[in-house]
Amino acid sequence: MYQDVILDHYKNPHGRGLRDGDAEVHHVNPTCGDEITLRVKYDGTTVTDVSYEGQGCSISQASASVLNELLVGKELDEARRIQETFLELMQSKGKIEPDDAMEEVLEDAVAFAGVSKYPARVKCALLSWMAWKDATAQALDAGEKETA
Amino acid sequence: MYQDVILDHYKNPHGRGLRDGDAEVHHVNPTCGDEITLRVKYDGTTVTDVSYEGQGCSISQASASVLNELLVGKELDEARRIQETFLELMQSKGKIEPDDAMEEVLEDAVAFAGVSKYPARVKCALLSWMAWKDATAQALDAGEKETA
Amino acid sequence: MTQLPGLLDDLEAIRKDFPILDREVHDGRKIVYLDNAATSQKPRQVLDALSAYYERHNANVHRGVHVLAEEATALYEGARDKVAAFVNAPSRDEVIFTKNASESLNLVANMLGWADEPYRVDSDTEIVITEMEHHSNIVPWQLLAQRTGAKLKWFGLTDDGRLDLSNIDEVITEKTKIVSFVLISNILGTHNPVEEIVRRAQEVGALVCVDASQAAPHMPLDVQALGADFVAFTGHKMCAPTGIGVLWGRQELLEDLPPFLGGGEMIETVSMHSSTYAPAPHKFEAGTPPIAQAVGLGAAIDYLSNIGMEKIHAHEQAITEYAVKRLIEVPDLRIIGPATAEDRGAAISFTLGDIHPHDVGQVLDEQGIAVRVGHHCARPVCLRYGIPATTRASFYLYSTPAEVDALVDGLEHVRNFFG
Amino acid sequence: MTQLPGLLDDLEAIRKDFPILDREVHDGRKIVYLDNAATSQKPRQVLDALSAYYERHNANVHRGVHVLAEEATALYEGARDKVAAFVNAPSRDEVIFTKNASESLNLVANMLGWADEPYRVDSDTEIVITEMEHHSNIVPWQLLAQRTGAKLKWFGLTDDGRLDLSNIDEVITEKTKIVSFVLISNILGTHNPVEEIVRRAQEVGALVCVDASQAAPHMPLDVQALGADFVAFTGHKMCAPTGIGVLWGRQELLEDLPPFLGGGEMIETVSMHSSTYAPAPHKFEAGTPPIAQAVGLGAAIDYLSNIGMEKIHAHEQAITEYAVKRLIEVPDLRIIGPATAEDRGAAISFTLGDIHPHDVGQVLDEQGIAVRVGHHCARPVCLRYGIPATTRASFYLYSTPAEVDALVDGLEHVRNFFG
Ligand SMILES: Cc1ncc(COP(=O)(O)O)c(C=O)c1O
Ligand SMILES: Cc1ncc(COP(=O)(O)O)c(C=O)c1O
Repeated sequence: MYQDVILDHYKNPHGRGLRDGDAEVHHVNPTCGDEITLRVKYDGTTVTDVSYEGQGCSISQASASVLNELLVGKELDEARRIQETFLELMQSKGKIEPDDAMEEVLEDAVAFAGVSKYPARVKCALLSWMAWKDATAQALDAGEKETA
Repeated sequence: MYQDVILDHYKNPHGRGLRDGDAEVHHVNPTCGDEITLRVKYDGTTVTDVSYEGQGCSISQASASVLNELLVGKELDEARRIQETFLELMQSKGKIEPDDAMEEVLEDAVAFAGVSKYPARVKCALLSWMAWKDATAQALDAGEKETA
Repeated sequence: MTQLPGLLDDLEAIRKDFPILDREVHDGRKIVYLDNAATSQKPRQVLDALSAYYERHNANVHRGVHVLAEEATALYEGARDKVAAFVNAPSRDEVIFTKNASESLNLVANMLGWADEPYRVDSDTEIVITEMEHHSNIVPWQLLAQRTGAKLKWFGLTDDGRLDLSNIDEVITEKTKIVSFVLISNILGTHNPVEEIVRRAQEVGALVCVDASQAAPHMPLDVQALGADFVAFTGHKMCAPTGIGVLWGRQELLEDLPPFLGGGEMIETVSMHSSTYAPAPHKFEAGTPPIAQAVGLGAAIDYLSNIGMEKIHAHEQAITEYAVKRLIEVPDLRIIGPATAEDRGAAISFTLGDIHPHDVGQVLDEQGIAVRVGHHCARPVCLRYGIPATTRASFYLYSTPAEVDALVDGLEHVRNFFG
Repeated sequence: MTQLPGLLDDLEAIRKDFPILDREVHDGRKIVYLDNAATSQKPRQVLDALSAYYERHNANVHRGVHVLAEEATALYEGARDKVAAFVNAPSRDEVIFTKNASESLNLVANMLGWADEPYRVDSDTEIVITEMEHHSNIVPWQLLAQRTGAKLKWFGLTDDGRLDLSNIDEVITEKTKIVSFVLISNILGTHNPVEEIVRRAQEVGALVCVDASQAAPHMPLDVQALGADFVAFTGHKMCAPTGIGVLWGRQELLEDLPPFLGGGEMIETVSMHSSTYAPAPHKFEAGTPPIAQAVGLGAAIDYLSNIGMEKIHAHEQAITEYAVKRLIEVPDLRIIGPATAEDRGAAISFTLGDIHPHDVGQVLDEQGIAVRVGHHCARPVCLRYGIPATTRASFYLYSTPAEVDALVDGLEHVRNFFG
C-alpha cells in the first residue's frame, strides 16, 4: 500500500501550514488519534487555497497533501467530483481497479487504491477529504449569509 | 434408580397426613416445585411422630415415607445419626457403595444410593430430611423456652 | 418411517450433519433428543466454522492493522451482515451481539431505565408483559420496576393457553412506555398475535420488544413485518454456539438510547473526565465481543438458510401436528397449552395423570429419550394452571416421526411403571 | 535459537499445540504473533474440548434430568471448580462466569450502584481508579459516577510509567467505597503494587476490585494472597475461547449484593408479583451461560497448569528482558512504560521517532509480524505521555527469542522505509 507517490507526499507535503481561510474545521479519527485542522478559501466558486496542519500516519498526511495539490485552483463542482470519486475509490475494499478515466480525475490520488483494501486505514486516507467537505459547506453557508 | 423399595414407599406411603406436633415447617425445592409440610412430635428426647403432607416426585414422596418409618420411635441422638448418614450417602455422587454397617443404620433408605448419582434428584430425596432437621431444631428451641 | 406431508426431504442427510445424534446413552440406546426448546444441537458445519476461525484467523477485532486482526474483523462483521439479512433488518447497524437473549432483554430494560424523555421509564409510567413470559422477560422488568418505581402490568392467559387480550385497552394505556412479550412461548408453544398488540402499543406511543427466542430458530423472522422496536433472540437454540445472543433495535432508538455496559470497543473517545460513545451497534458491545460465537452464528444462519426457513417451519409443523395427535391418545395425558397444531411452535408441554414430571423425565431418560421437566423458566404459567411442573417435548429440523413414536411408547412405559 | 535462562524447555512442542502459529501470511511468511495482550491463540487441546462438548455432551445446564443435561452440567460446573483452584478461591461458589472481563467489571459497578448500605455508591461517596486503566475499568465507573452522583478520583502516573501513590491518603479517603485498579497494565506493562493500595483501602473500609486481565494468563494468581474483594479476568487472553470471563468475589459480598442481570437460572422462585434469587454464583448468571466457553476455559486452565504458571511466568520474563534489551538498542525507539524488565508484564509499548504507530504496524505486518498499534483502550495513558498512540509487542508462553529478533529487524526495516 505504500506507493512511492504516497511516501513522496508524506515526506514532502504540499501546501502544509495554516493560512488565511473562509472556514476552519478540526477533525479527529478517534480510533487512531489522527488529527487535522483544515482551512478553505474560496474566490467565488474557485478553490483558491486549502491549508492544513495535523498529526497522523503517512496515509493521512500524504492524503492531505494530495488533496491540496488536486483541489487548489479547481472550480467547486470539479473539486466535488474529485472528492466523490476519491470517496468511491476508498470505499471499494480494493475492488475498483482505477481505469484511465478515474486516473484523469484523481491523478496522484489513484495511488491510494491499495489502501482501500485495509479497512483500518481507509479512515486515515479520508480524514482530510471529509474535513474539506465539511469546511467547504461551512464556507458556503457563511458566504450565503453574507450575501443575504 | 427406581428400586422396588422406593416404588413401594411411593405407592404406599407410611405415616402420611398431618397430625398433632410440636413444630411445623414448610419446605420447597424451587427447581422442581416439590413441597412438603412436616410436623414433629417429641416426648422428651424420643421422636414420637413425624407427620407430613406434600406433593412431589416419587423420590421425594418415598423419601418422606422412609423417614417416617425410620425415625419414629427413635431417640433423638440415634435419629440424628441416621439423618447424617443419609445425607452423607446422598451427597456421595454415587461413590458410596453402602456396606452392612450403613445398611443397619439406614435400612430401607439404602435404596436411595442410586439416586445420589443424579444431581438433579438429590434435592428431591433430601427434601423431607432437611425439613425434619429444621422442624426438630424448632421443637427443641420451643421446648427450651418453655423450660426456661 | 412414517411419512407426513411437509417433512424435509433430506431428513436422513440432515441428521448426519449433527454428530451428537449418533450418541448412544444407557447401554447402547441411540439418543432421542426432544429438548430443543432448551438448546439445539450443532451441525458439523458450525463446528468447522469455529475450528477454522481459531486455527487460522483468531485475533481481537477492530483497530488492528495486522492480517489476522483484519480477517477476524471481517468475519465478525460479516456475521452481523448475515444476521441482518436473516431477520430482514433495514440496516446492519441495528444488529447488536450480546451473550444470550437474557442479556438482550436486560439491555432493553436498562436502556429505558437510564434513557431521557420520551423513553425514560420512571415512577409515573407502566411496563407491560404477559403471564407466559420466560423468566428472562419477567425478572429484568421486575428489577426495572423496583428500581424506577414504574408499575409492572401483564396480560393473563386463557384456559387453552393463549393470551387473554380482552382487556388490552386497560392493560396498555397512555402511561405504558414498553410492552415486552414472547412471540412463541417456550412452555406453552403458543404463537402470539403480534399485530393486535403492536397496534395498541403504537396507539399510546409505547415501544414494543419481542422475545423471539423460540421463533428465530424455527421460522422466517422479519423484524420489519413484525413492526416491533426491539427483537431479542439467542444463538444456542438455532444451531449456533452457546455464548451469543442478538438484539435487533430500530436505528433511531439505538442512536438516542444510552449505553448499558461501558468499556473497550463501545467508546469514541475516553479521557479521565468524560467519554463519548461509538455509534450503534458498537455503543452496546463493551469489551471483546463473542467473536468466534458470532462467526458460529453466521455459519448456523448459512446452514439454516441453505435448507430454507420456510421448509424447516413446514417440517416442524408436520412433526408437531403428528405429535399432538399421538399424544392426546395417551391416557391421562393433558396438554398444557394449545391442544391443536394451529398457531403454535414445536414445544409441547403436558402432564401425565398424577405422575410427577420428574419421574416422567427420568423414566424416559432411561429409555434414551431426552425431554425437559420442570417449570421451564416460566413458573407463572405453572401457577396459572395449578400444576407444579410439566414434561416438555420440543422438536427441531432433525426431529422425525419415529422419535414421536418413541416418545409415545416411552410414555406408555412410564404409565405402566408407576401404574 | 538464542538460549536464555528461564525459557520453557519444550518450547517447540508447545508451539506445535497452536495450529495458527503455522499460518503463513503475505506470500509465505510464517506469522510472528506478538499481539498476545489483545488476545491469545488457542491450543489444540482447547479446540478438542470444544468439539467434544458439542459433539457428545451438548445440552442446556441445570435442572435437566436427561443424560446430556447432566453431563453438560457436570462439565460446566467442573470448569468452575477448575477456575476456583486456578485462582486459589476459598470456595467454588465465589466464581462467576461472565462474557468477558468488561462484563465482570460492569457487574461490580452495577452491584455497588444498586446495593444497600454499607456498600451503596451514592452522591456522598467516592470511587477510585487509576490513570492507567483499560477503558473497561474506566467507563463503567464513569457511568456509575454519572448515574449516582458519586465522585470519580484516580491515581496519576510517574514519568517512568508507574502509579504515583505519593498522595494515596488524599486519593483514598473515608468517603471511598471502591478502589478498582489494574494488576498489570495492558499498555505500559507495569505490574502494580497491590499491598499498599489494599492496606489503605482496608483502613478506610473501601472495597477493592482488581483487574487481572493481563495477569491471570501469565503468572500464578492467588485471590487470597491479593487481599482484594473482587478480581476480574477474561478467557480469550489465556488460551480459552472468546465469550467467557470471570469475576471472583468474596462470598459474604456476593451474598449481600443485589443481582445485575435478571432472567432464567438466576432465580429461586418467580411469580408475577415478585421473585427471589438463587444463591451466588447463580444469582449473577442470568440466562443460558456460555457453557462450551466455560468448558474451553477449563481446558485452557488444564493446559496452562500442566505446563505450570511459574514456568510460564519465568519464560515470559526471560523473553521480556531480552526484548527490552534489544529494543532499547533500536535508534529513536522510546519505551512507554517501565524500561526495565522488573515488575512488568510481557507487553511493551513504544514509539519510533516520528513514525506514526499505524505505519510501524503496517510495515511490520507486511513482514508477517503482528503487533497492535493505537491507544490500546487506554487513551488516558497516551494523553498523559503526550503521544497519539503506541506500537505494542506482547508475548506469551509460545513466544521465542527469534520472534524478538524478527521484531527488531522489522523495526530496522520500518526506519529505513520511512527514513
Ligand atoms: C487490562 C485489561 N482490562 C480489561 C480488558 C477487557 O477484557 P475484555 O475485552 O475481554 O472484556 C483488557 C483487554 O482487552 C485488558 O487488557
Ligand atoms: C422464550 C425464551 N425467552 C428467553 C430465553 C432465554 O434465552 P437465553 O437463556 O439464551 O438467554 C429462552 C430460553 O431459555 C426462551 O425460551
